[in-house]
Amino acid sequence: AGPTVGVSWSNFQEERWKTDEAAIKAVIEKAGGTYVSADAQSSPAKQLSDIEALIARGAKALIILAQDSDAIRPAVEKAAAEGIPVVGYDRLIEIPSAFYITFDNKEVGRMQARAVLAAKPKGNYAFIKGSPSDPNADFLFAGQMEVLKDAMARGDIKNVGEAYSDKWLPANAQKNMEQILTKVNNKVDAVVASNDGTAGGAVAALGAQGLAGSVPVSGQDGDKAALNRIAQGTQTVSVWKDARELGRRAAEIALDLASGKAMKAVTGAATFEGGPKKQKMTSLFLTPIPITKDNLNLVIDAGWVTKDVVCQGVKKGTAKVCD
Amino acid sequence: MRDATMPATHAAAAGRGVPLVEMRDVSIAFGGIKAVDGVSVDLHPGEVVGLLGHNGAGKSTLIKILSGAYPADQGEIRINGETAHIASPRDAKRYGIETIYQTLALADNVDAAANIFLGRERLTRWGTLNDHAMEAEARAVMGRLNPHFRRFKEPVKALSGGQRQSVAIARAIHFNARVLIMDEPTAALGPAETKQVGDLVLQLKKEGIGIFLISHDIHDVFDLADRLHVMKNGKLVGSARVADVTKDEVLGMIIMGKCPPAATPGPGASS
Amino acid sequence: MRDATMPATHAAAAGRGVPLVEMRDVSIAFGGIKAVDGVSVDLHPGEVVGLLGHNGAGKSTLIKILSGAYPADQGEIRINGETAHIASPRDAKRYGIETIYQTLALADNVDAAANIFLGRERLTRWGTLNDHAMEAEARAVMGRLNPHFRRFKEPVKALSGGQRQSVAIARAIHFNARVLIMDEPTAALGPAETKQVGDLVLQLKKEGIGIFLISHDIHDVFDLADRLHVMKNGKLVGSARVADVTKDEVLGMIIMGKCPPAATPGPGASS
Amino acid sequence: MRDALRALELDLRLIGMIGALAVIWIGFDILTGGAFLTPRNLWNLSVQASSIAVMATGMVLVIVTRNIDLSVGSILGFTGMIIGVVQTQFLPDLWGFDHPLTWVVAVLVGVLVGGAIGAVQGVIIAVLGVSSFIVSLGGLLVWRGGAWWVTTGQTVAPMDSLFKRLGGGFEGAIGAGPSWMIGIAATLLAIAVSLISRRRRAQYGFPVRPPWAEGVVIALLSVAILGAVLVVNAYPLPAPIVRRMLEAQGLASDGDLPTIAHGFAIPVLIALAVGALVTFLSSRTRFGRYVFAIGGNPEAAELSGINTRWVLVSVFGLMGALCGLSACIATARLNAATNANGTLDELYVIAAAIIGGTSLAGGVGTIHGAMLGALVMQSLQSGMVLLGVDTPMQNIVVGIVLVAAVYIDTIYRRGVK
Amino acid sequence: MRDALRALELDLRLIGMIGALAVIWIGFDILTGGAFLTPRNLWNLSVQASSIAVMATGMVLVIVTRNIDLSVGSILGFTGMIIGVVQTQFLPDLWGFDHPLTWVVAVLVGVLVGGAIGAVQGVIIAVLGVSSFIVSLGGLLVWRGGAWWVTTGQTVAPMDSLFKRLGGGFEGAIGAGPSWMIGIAATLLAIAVSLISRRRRAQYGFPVRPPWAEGVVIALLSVAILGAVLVVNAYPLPAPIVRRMLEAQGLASDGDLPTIAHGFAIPVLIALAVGALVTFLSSRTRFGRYVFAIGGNPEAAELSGINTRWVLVSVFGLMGALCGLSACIATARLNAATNANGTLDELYVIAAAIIGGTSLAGGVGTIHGAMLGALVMQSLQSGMVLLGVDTPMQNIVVGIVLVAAVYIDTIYRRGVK
Ligand SMILES: Nc1ncnc2c1ncn2[C@@H]1O[C@H](COP(=O)(O)OP(=O)(O)OP(=O)(O)O)[C@@H](O)[C@H]1O
Ligand SMILES: Nc1ncnc2c1ncn2[C@@H]1O[C@H](COP(=O)(O)OP(=O)(O)OP(=O)(O)O)[C@@H](O)[C@H]1O
Ligand SMILES: O[C@@H]1[C@@H](O)[C@H](O)OC[C@H]1O
Ligand SMILES: [Mg+2]
Ligand SMILES: [Mg+2]
Repeated sequence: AGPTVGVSWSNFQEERWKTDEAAIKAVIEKAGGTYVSADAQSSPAKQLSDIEALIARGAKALIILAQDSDAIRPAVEKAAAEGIPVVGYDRLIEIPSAFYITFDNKEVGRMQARAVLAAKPKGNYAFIKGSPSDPNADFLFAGQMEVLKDAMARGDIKNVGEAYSDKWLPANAQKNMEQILTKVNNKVDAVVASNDGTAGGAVAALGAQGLAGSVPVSGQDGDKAALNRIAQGTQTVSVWKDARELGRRAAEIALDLASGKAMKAVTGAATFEGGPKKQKMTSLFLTPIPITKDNLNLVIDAGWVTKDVVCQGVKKGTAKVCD
Repeated sequence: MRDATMPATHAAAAGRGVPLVEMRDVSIAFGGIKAVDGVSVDLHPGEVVGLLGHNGAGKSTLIKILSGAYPADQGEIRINGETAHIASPRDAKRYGIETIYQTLALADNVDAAANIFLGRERLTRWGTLNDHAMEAEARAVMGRLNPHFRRFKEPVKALSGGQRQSVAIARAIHFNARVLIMDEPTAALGPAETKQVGDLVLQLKKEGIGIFLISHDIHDVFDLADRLHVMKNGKLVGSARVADVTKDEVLGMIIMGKCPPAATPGPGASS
Repeated sequence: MRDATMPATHAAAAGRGVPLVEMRDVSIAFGGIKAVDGVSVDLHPGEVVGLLGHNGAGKSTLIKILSGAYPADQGEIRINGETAHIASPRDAKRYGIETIYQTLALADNVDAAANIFLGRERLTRWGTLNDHAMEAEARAVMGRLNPHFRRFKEPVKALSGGQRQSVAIARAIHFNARVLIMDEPTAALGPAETKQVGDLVLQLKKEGIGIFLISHDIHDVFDLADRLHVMKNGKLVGSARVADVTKDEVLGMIIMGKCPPAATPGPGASS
Repeated sequence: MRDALRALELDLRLIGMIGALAVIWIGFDILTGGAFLTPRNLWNLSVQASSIAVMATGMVLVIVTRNIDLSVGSILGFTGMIIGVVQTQFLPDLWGFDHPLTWVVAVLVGVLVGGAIGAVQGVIIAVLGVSSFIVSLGGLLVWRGGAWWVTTGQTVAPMDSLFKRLGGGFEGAIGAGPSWMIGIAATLLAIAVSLISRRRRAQYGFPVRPPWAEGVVIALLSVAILGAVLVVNAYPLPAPIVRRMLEAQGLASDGDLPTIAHGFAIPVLIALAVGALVTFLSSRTRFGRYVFAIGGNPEAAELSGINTRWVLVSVFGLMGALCGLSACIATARLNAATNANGTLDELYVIAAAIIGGTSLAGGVGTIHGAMLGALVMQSLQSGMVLLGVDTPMQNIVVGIVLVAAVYIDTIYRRGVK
Repeated sequence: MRDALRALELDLRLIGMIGALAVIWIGFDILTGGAFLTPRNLWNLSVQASSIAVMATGMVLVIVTRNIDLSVGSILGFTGMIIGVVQTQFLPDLWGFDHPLTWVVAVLVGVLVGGAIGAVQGVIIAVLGVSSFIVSLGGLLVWRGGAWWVTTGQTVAPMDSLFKRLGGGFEGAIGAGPSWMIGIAATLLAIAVSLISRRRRAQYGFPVRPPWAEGVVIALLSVAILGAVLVVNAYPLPAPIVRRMLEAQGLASDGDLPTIAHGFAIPVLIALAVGALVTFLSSRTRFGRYVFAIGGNPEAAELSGINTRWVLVSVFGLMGALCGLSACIATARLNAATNANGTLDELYVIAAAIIGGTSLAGGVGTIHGAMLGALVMQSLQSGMVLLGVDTPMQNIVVGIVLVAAVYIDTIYRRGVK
């Protein structure tokens, strides 16, 4: 039988994690191992307790989606003290003893901004940011700004409003979008939203002003409702991070490390020093793919989602894949 | 409700027929201490029975068992000779038992009319509360008990001690009770208001209602009651017809538990 | 506290010197209704003054102004001839004013001793609560008022009506008051317990304490009080020495507001 | 002056709250350079507040009975997912997409499921005697988990096209004509109720307001109602939508576009209707009387022969049903059912009730107060976004203004005694 | 049997709670195949529960006075950030890193800042008369925003090396010897207190327990205390750490490693000390007496001449100070100050108090009950992880078991009346 692998989730609420979980579980169970997990419900303190419990449960390797990249340190150190390897999942844990596997969040932000910029090179931009308590929200925003800063300096693009969406809640994103529209009397030409949930809220607010479809909107995660919006034309882009791939690779690495393999020996492993603390990390990066109306077939072909879900209610001629 | 079992005339009822209420060998304990200990009392229609005893003797606890507020640990309650199951105040009301509690038991945040009709609201023909009708009736019944009373719009929390007591009395007498339990009904009342209540008791008695009257005022009890039961430390000292005993003998029963010859001694009588 | 201003001997104090308490032209209104309307009353050391009136006349409200529970809308309070500022119950206690409230004002969730000593706990030499000393004293004082009482470990919520009243009385008399306000102190008490309180009043009086006694029992007031004030609908009907009036005259004052010749009429006397 | 005010017999508490709201509104309007007190912003505000307002009416009853319900946000999330699945998966399988009855079934399912959940919690509280804090905290966890479980976390969207109207937006606005009709009907109703009640009091010989005071009160009411109609009718549909509507009817859509008013939003009408209904329940029925009596003195209520358990179960059942209704508004408005819907709503709903004068000690509270409380909370939050303050700073300011607003109200009431 | 139990005069409520906890523990142990009742898991549990337990003691007093404090999690977050900045930025500038007094100053600052915040909120509640729900809801928003504002959202890490011990971990475990000393001292103290109190009751002529019962009670207490020592000493440090320790002392670290026990964790000792202190305050001082009297009847307390405002301000100040102390434990344990620290703690803290028998109606509650309540909540949460229930199901099961546990306790108490 294979080893027990413990997975600590930061918060199970967004749509994507179920997919990540299924991928991880499949690999572990195929190897005859046991999957055990915990949900920290956005609390760094609970995440530490969770990991202690996973270790007590006999985990021989840990996969951790960190709620807070610094506050996770004691948990990782505890694991290290027990000789248990750790895979930092999706979010950076800047401790050299942990393996880092992710899609680059700054890159996600850049892709969002690039797609919106391509659709609307000039005009008034609104920013619907993520949760103020999630460090990823700021990484995403930083990536977006990187792409847009030249156009902003030139005066082509004006930031007419930005707001965090508390807890990533779509309803909060919707209210914020409504208020921004009110403030500038609908003079919003493009919306950079940080994930698909908040994009949904923004699109609902635009729709009430008859603007859905004429104002580009970004997102990420490849949520099914978002892919449908892309087909409908009300959302421009969803940066797709194939969570199945990330989950599969993470589980394989965890199993390898549990069997004593060295981190360097993992296929595809490279050294990464780009974190805020400039630590030398052994890491593996997967490339995210921006999904727009033109490459929707990618997600369908990959089996991520079925065509009838993407195309539900889509009028003929709006999106190629649905015709 | 159970009118079929009611004696046809008050005259017959006031006689020594089947008692309206009979509590037999009732006991209840709170955390090991017996507040009521094997007490038996009875009440006939059209009769006023006084319940006396020192403070903490168990009078209120005994009648709360009858009114459904406490379940007895043991003992039996019979109404018109039949075993009654009184597990809640609702059950007691169904048997026609109305109670004026020593603590008054008013809903402090609503007004006098709402308290008087609590649980028995007058409704309009659309099923909504008929507040006007209730206020009018409340004004009428309160007018009899406490003519100075004007504060019909205030929550009863804002009323004086006596005004509150009048509301509690009004609530119990305004509906056709068959058994009325009055636990210190005049403790907070002024002389005029007390007299009103005395007159009322005599009138209700004439209508064939049975009344348990708990009072510390021996004069009142002698004025109004036909018989009396005396309790001491949770036990019954004895029972007597008011006509057969003197006030001093009753005081002796209350304070020393000494049962005079004209009274029937109970388990609590000192020997 | 202000001992310097105290008359040297009780004999002098009981005379017609400077009154211990004087309330002058005091008024208070609740939401437009004048509960107390221009009332003036006074009290001398070693004197018992009865306060009478129908239910809702304003007796409790008047004395709550003296005890610091309500701030008066207008009027003046003088203690030993000097204007007193009583803005809270703490101020009143500082003037040596103790009160037995009609509502008892007990903390229901703690036991008798804790209630008796509330705000004036006995401490050990380390500054912690001396529960043993307080329980011992509570047993002593309760023993005088209510010899049957045993339930020292129960929260007072579990006590009978009379037991609760005894606790409230014990609390007011156990500390050296100079002015004692008793609002219906015996309403829930049995005959023996009531007699104890009567004896107590006479003894405190002898010690030079001034007592305001509110009671609906005219007999009690005549037995205990030296003078009386009668209120009606918030106004003072009149004041009289008990020796100068009959019970029927006082009943006339209470019920009809008719001031007999031997009494000093107030603004509320019917003409 | 004071006497004149007294003759009006106005609800002083209500006036205090309206005053506090006016201070907040005018303050924001000045700070945002006139962007707050526009028909558009007021219309948005009213829509944004309606889901919380609906639940706040039920929360008043819960708190009046000395209980609490922490599970409302999670119940909203769970029933929202059910409603979403019913209308996007279950019913379309049965009778295809965009069937005219889909929305009706969805709403019914939401209300019934919510009501059933509330009633079950009520039974545990009232019959088994477990503290409502614990039961509803358990509910908060259970139904949030349940919301995830319905679709294993997936967002369900878009909603049925008729159902969507329950959330407002331009499809969910009833237009100028119907708004006038509703406004006038409401005014007439208010006048009729005032006069009938006056006549009845006079018949019974009870004191009534002087005629001038009655006139002033009726005038104030009418101005308030018709003023609201004017505001919602002063908010025109945005040009792209007008153009689309003209095109749909085959009319030319260039040149000068006609001005078409939004009128009342459907979610706001739902909230007002719920407010009226629960006010009626709480003040004109036995049930409401018992709710308050239980809050004033639970033992006395029981001793009066009231079936207090049944009343409590009903209160929690009603609370749950209102969560189901709010779930309809929230999912329709977002045009999506997400498993995170309603997160933290419990705090806002309880806060709305308490700002509106409901006392946690029980026995005291009004429905209209709670609805105004919801509007106060929402005004603070959206005003802050209009101001463009940073989110963390927003929280700080909202927190301070919230306490200040309630403090002003407290002083005001103490002043009038 | 019943009489014998009565002679022991045990706190029946306490026994009920211990029983419920035992059921949960044994249940989990069976379901996890023996992974729950291991020294290691129990040690972890006690550390995990300590931050909530510290705050729960203060919350008991708050709720007993008929108030509520929703701001505790945010105050923890805010003071945590302050503590973090003080020890990583401010003090190192002054006297360099890892100064032996750094941790002392950090703790003092945390407790004082927390206490000041609590006292300010207390003044608004007690003196200005604004409902504690509103004030502490405002506080929840303000201090959460404030926590962000201290470092504009950035996490501060790592903490001072001595400060870190307050959070437990192997550096924060005191080892076998000191644990035995503390255990024995506590046992002797318990015996002494029992006997002295017995003598005093006898002196006053009050009834005392029969000698055999006194003996049984003392024996139970001693077994409990010394049993705890045995458990924490049965949890050895992991091998790599022992090796590192040996290496640090220049000893050979290969071959057979010695077994070194964890012993008590410092945060657990802090929580126990706080529990003892607040128990003392609440039962042996005037302050505590007044807290309960206010809860039983606020008007009566005021009429007795108690300065109720001062008492309330102190209660909220104490609550704030305890949040500051919990912030030390929480930041030390995470070895980081994050602005999200303490999110939702208000719910767990209040739940712990209520599970422990504190009544939201006021006047009733015990400190040890609340600490046990914290342990119950924590046992449910970590037991769930041990069980390997599906992640989304975890919430659902916790919610159900929570209600069931409190229900069992309710029935038990009803049974013994
Ligand atoms: N709910 C309760 N819990 C515990 N003890 C109680 C409870 N109710 C009453 N007791 C006790 O039972 C005894 C009898 O109380 P009860 O109220 O029946 O006395 P009572 O005869 O009505 O006295 P009183 O004349 O003072 O009203 C008292 O010792 C009282 O302390
Ligand atoms: N807090 C209050 N708010 C409003 N009205 C009050 C308040 N307290 C008393 N009143 C009113 O003031 C009047 C006087 O009440 P008070 O309690 O002083 O009467 P009382 O003479 O003590 O009567 P009783 O003999 O019944 O005790 C009553 O009409 C009462 O309703
Ligand atoms: O994928 C996103 C994740 O990266 C972020 O941290 O949380 C929100 C998700 O949508
Ligand atoms: Mg009694
Ligand atoms: Mg009075």
